[in-house]
Amino acid sequence: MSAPATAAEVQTIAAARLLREARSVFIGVGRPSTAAILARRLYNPELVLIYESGTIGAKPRHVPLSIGDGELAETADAVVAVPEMFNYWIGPGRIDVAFLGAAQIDRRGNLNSTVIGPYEAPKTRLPGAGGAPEIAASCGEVVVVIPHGRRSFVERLDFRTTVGFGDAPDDRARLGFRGRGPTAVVTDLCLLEPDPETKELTLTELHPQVSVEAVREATGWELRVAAEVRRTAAPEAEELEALRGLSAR
Amino acid sequence: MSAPATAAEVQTIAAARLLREARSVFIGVGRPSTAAILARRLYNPELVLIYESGTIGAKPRHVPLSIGDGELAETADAVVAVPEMFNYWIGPGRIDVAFLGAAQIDRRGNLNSTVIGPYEAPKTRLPGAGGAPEIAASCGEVVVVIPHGRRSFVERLDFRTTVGFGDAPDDRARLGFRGRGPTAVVTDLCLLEPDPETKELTLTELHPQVSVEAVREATGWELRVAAEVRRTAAPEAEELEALRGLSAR
Amino acid sequence: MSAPKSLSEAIADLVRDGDTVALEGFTHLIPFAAGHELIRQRRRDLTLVRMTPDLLYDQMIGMGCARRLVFSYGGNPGVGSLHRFRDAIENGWPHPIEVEEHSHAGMANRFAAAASGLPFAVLRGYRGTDLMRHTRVATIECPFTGEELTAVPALDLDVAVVHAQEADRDGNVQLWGIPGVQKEAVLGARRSLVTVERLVDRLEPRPGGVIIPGWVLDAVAVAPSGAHPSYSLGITERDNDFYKAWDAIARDRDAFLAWMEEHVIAGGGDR
Amino acid sequence: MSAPKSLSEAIADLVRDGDTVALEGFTHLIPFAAGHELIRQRRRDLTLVRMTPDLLYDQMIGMGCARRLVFSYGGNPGVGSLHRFRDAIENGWPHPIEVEEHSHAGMANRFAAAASGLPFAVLRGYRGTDLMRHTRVATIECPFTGEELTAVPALDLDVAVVHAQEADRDGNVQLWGIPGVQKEAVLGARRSLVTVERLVDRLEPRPGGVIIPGWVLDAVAVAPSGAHPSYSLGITERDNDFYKAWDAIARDRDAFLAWMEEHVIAGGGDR
Repeated sequence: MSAPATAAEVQTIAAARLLREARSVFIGVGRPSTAAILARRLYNPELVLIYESGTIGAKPRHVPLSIGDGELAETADAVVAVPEMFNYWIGPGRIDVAFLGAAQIDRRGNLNSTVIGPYEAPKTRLPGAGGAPEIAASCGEVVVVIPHGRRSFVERLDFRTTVGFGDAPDDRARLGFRGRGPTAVVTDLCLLEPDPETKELTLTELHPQVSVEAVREATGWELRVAAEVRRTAAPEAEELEALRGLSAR
Repeated sequence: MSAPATAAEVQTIAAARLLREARSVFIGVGRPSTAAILARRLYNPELVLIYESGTIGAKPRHVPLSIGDGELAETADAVVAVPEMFNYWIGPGRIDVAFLGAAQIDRRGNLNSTVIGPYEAPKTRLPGAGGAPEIAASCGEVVVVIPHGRRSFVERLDFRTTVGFGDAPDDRARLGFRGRGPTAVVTDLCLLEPDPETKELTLTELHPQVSVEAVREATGWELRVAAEVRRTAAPEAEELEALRGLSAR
Repeated sequence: MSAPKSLSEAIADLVRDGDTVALEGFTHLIPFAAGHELIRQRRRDLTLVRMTPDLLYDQMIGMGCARRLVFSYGGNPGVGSLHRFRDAIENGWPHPIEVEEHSHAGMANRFAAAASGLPFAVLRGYRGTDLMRHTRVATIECPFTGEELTAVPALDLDVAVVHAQEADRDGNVQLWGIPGVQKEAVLGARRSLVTVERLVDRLEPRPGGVIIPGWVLDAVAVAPSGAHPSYSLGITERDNDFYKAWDAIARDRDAFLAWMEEHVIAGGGDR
Repeated sequence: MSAPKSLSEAIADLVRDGDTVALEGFTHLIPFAAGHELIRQRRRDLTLVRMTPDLLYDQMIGMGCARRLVFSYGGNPGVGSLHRFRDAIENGWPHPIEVEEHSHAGMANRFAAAASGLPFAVLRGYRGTDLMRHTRVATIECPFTGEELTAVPALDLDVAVVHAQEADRDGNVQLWGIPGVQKEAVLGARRSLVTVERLVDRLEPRPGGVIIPGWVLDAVAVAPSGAHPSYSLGITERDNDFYKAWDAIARDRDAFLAWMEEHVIAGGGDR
């Protein structure tokens, strides 16, 4: 018998399950990438994986370390230049789902991956925007995969790198965005979804053995909780085994 | 012994000779294309032939009927999409010389390839602009290859499809054009070059056996003639033979 | 994308009277078979968009499919005039058509803007010409340098039809040789059809190969020699003799109609 | 383009102190050998432009080559931080650097505008973010629809350096695999250098091959394994272990300097 699922594994599997019906998913490095590769392996063999390096329809057997590993180019249906990727594929909203990470998220699903502290004299300089602002604006929907804690779930972002729902429910429409924005935030504790009216992130599903209180405790704002909170189905043996078989080369 | 050169052959050879020093030439169909292929064959084997179909460095053995014949793609150093051709290659002025034709030309080297008669109710509908306006604006210099006659050499164009020197010597600068504009007009009678000051086309070289009077007669405006008019060197046997060997498939 | 369809079914499904349609292919890979099917299905009031109308639009205009033509070069390349195109504009036969013309650079950028989901594109072009006053372009100022440039509006395409060498059974397409603006046309249109020379089990990437994934296409149809008299590099050759012969056929209305009846209408779907 | 040069000669000829330089390659084909030569030749006050600074600019920043950094994603992909990049920004070591940051979409379009000789490009992007207030972009209105979009200024590059798999003896270059923005960088810069894995007598076009004619390049230099720890698809593999090991090396200033001294400075030109 294999070891029980860690919180991180539950998070990855819960994210992967969201891709059962998707046609195409845009992914970066790390846990979002693992989740999408797992989804293609387990639930959705036709799922088209798209990396900002230009690989469309990559079929990695392992989780690549970078978004530009050779295996991605070698197994892709098509490989395009970076300007084409952003102009012809991402910008026009051709991709169903984007999986994104971030260092900070706020209650409206806005993301920070730029700096902790003031921009001109940052305490921590983070990598920066990458493709996230336009990906989040244009893809059909966004799933944020992020660890849950008071450092990441903050009342106020130090920097708004990427717009989730902005400051108000109609901000995306006002900004002319094509996509629906964040439809789920998957953490190592739970799943949050935007309230249909206010677009505020709302706890809708708890991972096994996690309490509402634990999620509140790890959230830097006063958390909204759905009237009925679902419970994430515990990872199946097959899911865990597949996930563990994908470890990065 | 071969037949003597026709006026059209002298024209083509005179145009080809202008490419002795060029690195790259942009060409369309017809006589300009023949001239450039001949130049590569005879005088300048490194000459890079570029067609708006996207073929860069094509090496045709025969004059292609269209700018997209298979031989052009098969022998090219690189083949690019049409947006890339215009945006990355023509627009930024990467090409030394452009060979263009037209139905009408005026004394400032402006060209009409759109309509004879009024635009809304044309007497003759011509093919239209194609790549000419941007090619003429951006390439290092333009050589116009055109038959000489009062229907083509007109006082006033029915439509200005392509700017040579516009209406005044500084018009190209005012319009923000990169290239120097028409540096030569090669006809079946002569060669005209712009006056350095006024940019008005000036007869500078007569083909063998052609008189200044004959050129005046065939020109629809009062022709400027250079103080010293050169005489085109008669085609060499080798030039004629090479030209006749290139006939379109 | 579902499995490949017959060409007649694909055209019936995707193209409606009044649509704005681009059948693209720059000299190479011109989708003649699809255009002939549009003629046979008697589509009307189309806005026909192509950089180079070529013989295909000459035929479609002459057969009365077009209400409007958007183009940048309307000649028979290396041969001369497109007589049906001229007859429509000069004499309104078989009926008058509207014309919107651009330069190649402008059209290429209009396709690229459509593929990018942008409302316009910027280029250096049109300036100083009479074209500027007779077509849809605008002057735009660079917000950084103050320089004046030209904006062209994105094409607004209902349907794009292109021809390619091959597709696999999932509808992924590969073309090679002169790529023209085919990718831009397909990505810039609401609906898209690719006709192909042949189906293969697996696309083998080629030098110069452009691959268009099946999931951005609406239909693939097999049409062997479907680019004739244009060509599919590596499979068929450009029929330059036909391009030359077309001049005499198209010059005369009756000769044209007779040719179309014999070779396109009566010829059915299996040319 | 003349015949291939040595890398040290090419760098000495083409790159001057104070230049704006893009060493490009999106994860794949990163021109490490050329960057190391810049470090050995002690170039100073460079404006370093790259979408993804990666380990290469971490090294160049840490060795004091950079006055300014223009980028869109400054991480060690899949590993974590670029510690020298952070140390320069957070603590001004070895000296403070200026930063201008963009999104990938913005940077890609800035490269494309430079390659097109245009002063700016238009995209849907940046809107609603704090980036807009901290970088060089502008709002621009579509002259046809009135929609507001974002303009980014073209990059103004003195020199572009890219790595490719092969060149022929006339300096024509072919690269394949992930093409990134290399063509745009080369076409968008005043001067350009391509380092290659190998010289061949004749370029054999490959699937996915991008060919850059020698006549748009200023120099080609042979640098086998010149992308390590990045890679040249089909010839070398990405050294993911090195990317992971770099985290510990770069975290400490002394460890970093010792590593650079041993592997780059003392290592000379023949890595």
